[in-house]
Amino acid sequence: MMNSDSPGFFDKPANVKRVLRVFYACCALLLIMDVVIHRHVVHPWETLIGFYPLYGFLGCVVLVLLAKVMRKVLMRDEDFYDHQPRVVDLVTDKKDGAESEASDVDR
Amino acid sequence: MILDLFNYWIVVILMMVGLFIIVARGNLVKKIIGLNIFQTSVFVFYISVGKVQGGSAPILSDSIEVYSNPLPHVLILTAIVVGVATTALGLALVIRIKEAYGSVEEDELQVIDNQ
Amino acid sequence: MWIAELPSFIYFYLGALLLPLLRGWGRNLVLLAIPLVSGFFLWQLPEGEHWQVTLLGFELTPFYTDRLSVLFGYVFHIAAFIAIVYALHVRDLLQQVASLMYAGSALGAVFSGDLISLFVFWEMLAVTSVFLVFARRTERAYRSGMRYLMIQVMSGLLLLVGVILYVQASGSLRFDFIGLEHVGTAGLASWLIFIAIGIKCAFPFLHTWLTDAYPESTPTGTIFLSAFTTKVAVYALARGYPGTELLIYIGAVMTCFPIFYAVIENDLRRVLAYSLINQVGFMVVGIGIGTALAVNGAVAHAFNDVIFKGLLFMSMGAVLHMTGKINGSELGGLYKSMPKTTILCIVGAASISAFPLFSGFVSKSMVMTAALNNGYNVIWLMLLFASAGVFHHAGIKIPYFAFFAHDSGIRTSEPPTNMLIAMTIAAVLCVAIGVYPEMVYSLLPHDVDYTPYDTTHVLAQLQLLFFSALAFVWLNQRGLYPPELPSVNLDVEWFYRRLLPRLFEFIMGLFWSLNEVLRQTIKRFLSALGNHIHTHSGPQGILAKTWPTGRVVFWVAMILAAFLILSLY
Amino acid sequence: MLIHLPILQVIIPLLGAPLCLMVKGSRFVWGFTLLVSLLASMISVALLWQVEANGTLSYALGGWQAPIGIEYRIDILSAYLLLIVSCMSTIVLLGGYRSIEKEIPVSNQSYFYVAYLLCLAGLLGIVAAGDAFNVFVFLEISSLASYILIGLGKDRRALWASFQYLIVGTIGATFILIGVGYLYIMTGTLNMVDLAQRIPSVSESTTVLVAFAFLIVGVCLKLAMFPLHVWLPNAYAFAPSIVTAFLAASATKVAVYLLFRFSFGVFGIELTESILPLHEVFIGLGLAGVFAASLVAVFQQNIKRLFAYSSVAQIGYMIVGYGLDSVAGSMASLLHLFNHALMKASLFMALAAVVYRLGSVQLKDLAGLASVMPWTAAAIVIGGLSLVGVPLTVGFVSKWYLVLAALEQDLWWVALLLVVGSLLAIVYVWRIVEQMYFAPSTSGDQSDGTREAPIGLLTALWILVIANIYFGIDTRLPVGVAELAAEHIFGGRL
Repeated sequence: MMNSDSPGFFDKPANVKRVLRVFYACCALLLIMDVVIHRHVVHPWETLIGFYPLYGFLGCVVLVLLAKVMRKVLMRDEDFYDHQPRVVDLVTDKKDGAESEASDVDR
Repeated sequence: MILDLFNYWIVVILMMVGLFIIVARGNLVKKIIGLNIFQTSVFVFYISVGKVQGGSAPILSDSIEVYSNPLPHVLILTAIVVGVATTALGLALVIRIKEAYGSVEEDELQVIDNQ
Repeated sequence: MWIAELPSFIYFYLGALLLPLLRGWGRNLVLLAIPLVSGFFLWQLPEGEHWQVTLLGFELTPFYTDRLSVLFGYVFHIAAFIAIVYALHVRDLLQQVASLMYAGSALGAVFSGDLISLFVFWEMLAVTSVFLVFARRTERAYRSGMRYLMIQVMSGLLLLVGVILYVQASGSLRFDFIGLEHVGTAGLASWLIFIAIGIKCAFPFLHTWLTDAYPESTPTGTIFLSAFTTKVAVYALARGYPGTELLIYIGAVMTCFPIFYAVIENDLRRVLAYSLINQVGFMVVGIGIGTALAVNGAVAHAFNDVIFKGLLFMSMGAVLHMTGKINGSELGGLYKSMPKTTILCIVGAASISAFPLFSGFVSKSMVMTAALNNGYNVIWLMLLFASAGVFHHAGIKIPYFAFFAHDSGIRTSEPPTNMLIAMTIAAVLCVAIGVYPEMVYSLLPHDVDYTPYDTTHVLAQLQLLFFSALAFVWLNQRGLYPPELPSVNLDVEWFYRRLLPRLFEFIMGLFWSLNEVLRQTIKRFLSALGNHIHTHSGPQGILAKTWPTGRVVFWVAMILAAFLILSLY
Repeated sequence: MLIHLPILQVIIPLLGAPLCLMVKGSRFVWGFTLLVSLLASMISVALLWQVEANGTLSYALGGWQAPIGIEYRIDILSAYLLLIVSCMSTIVLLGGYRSIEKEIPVSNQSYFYVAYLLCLAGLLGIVAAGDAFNVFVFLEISSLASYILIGLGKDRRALWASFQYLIVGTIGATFILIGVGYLYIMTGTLNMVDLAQRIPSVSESTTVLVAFAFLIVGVCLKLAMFPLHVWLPNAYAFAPSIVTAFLAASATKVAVYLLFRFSFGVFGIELTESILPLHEVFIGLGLAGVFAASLVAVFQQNIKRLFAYSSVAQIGYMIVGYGLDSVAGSMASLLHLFNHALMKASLFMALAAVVYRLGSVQLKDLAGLASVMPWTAAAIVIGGLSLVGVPLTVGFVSKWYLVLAALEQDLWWVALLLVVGSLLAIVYVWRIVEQMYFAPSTSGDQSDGTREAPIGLLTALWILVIANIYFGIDTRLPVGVAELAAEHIFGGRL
């Protein structure tokens, strides 16, 4: 068990760099394998060299960028739904609102 | 014509009188009397229905040809017994009501109960 | 009927009845024993109809097993057991009873041989599961639970109407292939049933109950919730609508749109809820294709999803349980204090991302292959995109933001042992199925002639995953990756959580400003009606008061008179 | 011995009644009465079994063959009613000992049992008799006995309620007597089978129509059909608890039986249908009863009175079934008769338990009852659910068939109103549940010694409650018999 106060493995940038380097190497290796290994395909696109890597990479970039655009449209405050004027206030007579039996539809 | 059916008229009149007493009188004893009259009208109705014109009492005898119908009379004997029982029970209840409420007038009972 | 042939739900319901009578260890023992005993008996049971009852003149078959339902039966037992172990530290009778009833209802639903039993358990699922949301005991959870319940009950009502019409039109109560090809009443009925299942299955636009309520449940409740409701719906689709082409498109949309939300969502359990919809999408596509391979793939994926999605929810539940926080923006760096949980979470992440040697791979690839074999190229591309996306949000984002990323400064410890054990069981299963897929393949409804591990598949999958990871790394290093922000993202629920109330508010405002008089009149009318009823029916009302005898008799006479007049003329 | 069962059914409780006076000791009298009632229910089971196997039984009293002699005639409908009445009486008695001991003064207890057995004998007699005049006599026997039983209530208002019931009931019975008289004038016979054969030849006559009117109004008075129900709430509310349970489960049921017997059995369907808007009127009155009585029940503070009004409402359902004028409607009505007997008996037994412990049936005194008397409270809940018509209880089964019967004739608005009427039941049942389970106990702590009801009472209560659920799930017996009875009475095969 790691001592929680000592800096963790990923706290050192050098470690992170090392991990990333291994990762890049893996990626390159996989790309090379595409050329080396003969594979049976169903869809014509699959024969294109680097189809899967490219699709995976671009797909994710597009995904994230689109999501960022979506965020502009869709993002609201965390308590967006919590602060609504209670309908009950509008339904009830404000003069004797406490006694009214109108239901709180918002609930 | 009307007189031919006079027994029915009597029955109807008795019945109306009985019902009227039950409806109109608040005194519980009077109500029971009304009920009695009402029941009696039905007894009379049955008895008069069973009577055959010129018929004799239904006791078997060689000399008699026409008998009144005995069945309604027998039936009504039973009904009378029932009526007596009802009256007795009703009166007993009235006594108990008098003990419990101190009154046998219905409107007074109503007032006491709604207090 | 001997005890071994009792329907599985009976054990769970009886167990739920027994729980309140027990305390402490006794209760835990019963909780643990129920899925084991019930599962054992299910394992021993031959296929076929085991129980028939006649209720109100209907021949019901509440316990019918065949290969399809038994598979779901097994995985529900496994899920129930794991979730119970995970929740063993909980001392909340409400949750314990509700979770047993809920698991039992799911089992009842998949073993329903007829539509009426299906409806009963369909509603029981809704009613029992909502308590797992309520059990959080916050105002927020309560509201969310109410919305959840309303939508679920609506699904039940649609199912009921559909079933009634369908039974009327077809004359058979049997729950078997339905399809959408009927015409007339049966056509309407089949659509109603389809939509009812669609709600529970979280079809696009009908999915918000899931993303709304699941993240609001307790840490342990979510595990149960994630396992059953949607899978019951998948089962119902697989039985009633296999080969329905519409499902392919619905499923494809389901795989794609949630990943966008998942990328920008902050609540990590809600991220998982979105990815749940995404995974169910794969199953729906498989069922829609309808070939033996596709249905096998869908069902196998359902089996695996229950386990790895459960594992992910459990790891997030552990984080929530220990830190009280679940938003990506507040977490990070937990790998130092929760290393075991981190590893277990990564196993789950690898499974859901369909890494070779993990369970997701062996089932998801079946669906993909089936889509390709049947010429659904666009669908295949969408699924491929979705696979990359899943890895992105569930495979990387969840572990990354919870356990790595920047150090949030939170220092905690590993969760209770029972949680760790439950997660370990799930993780072991994930790996085991990934390594020996025959474990699941042997259970599938159709004969399996598919080998997941050939070079082509493995290589393609690894390339896809590694390069989408590369995209993540690249975007992150360039600072393009959207940061975790505390926020609410609008979804379809906006329509009923915002638009509808606002609309209502607007209309009411119109009423308020334009026609106060009208409202006053209505109000006066209502109170007058109330008073009216009260004066007549209230204790002092004419209808309730003791009448004097005279009046009673008078009315008797009047009614007799009326009667005579009516009968004479 | 077996061929004498029809008469033994009536004569055993009738002879048992005076014998009660000779038995000393309240426990022994109770045991004796229970024994007699038990015998009666065994006979009724045997009768039902025989009738199902061999068809209608006819018993000539004293060897004089019908139509001259007095006939006891047990067809499937009678056998069904005999079973309900005698079994309800037995179960109610079984649990009633402690309640009776507490509510009836020791000096009156023998008389109580005499009246109880007489009432039972009268009710059984009405059902068993195949002769219209005998029906009247037995009706009066049971009525007189029930006036006594009601009058034994502790509250002084019981006396007045009993008196009112006496006046109204006697008028009702006399109406029946008049009706029987008219029929006798027109046909010269009192035997009901004979009447049924002869009436069609004189059905044009006004007298027959008048007879019909008197009979039906008289019977409707006895069964407390909506506008004629006024005597019932007070009678039920202030009678001793056990009496209420017994009468609610049997007396009105027998009156409903008479309604079916006279209109379909004696006058025949054609005549009954020819009397013009009668069926619409009955459907209307039935629904009016459902709504008016339920609304009143919603506001009642006295729970016994609340359930009495609910009885009036439930009778409304039976009247609707009768008014539908079809096999399905009659069957639903007869089924509801059985089911309502079950639910009201259990509810009033539960109230007997409440009275036994709390001495009050005011709604406010029930606060927190669930914690001190959990079994009783649970029984009230289940009975209440049954009353509402929740699935898996008997209440659901009969309402289901009733709605089906209404839909069969495309009377969808009737079906709708029936369902809405059940919603009102939810309201008044909920008020009680709320008070029992959610209201804080008024007595502060539970040191006032209130605890669960005596075991005997609970046993009988739970037999009824379980029957409520059992017959809600396994509907074969009541549905089967009610269906047979409906077809029998409707087919005119008397």
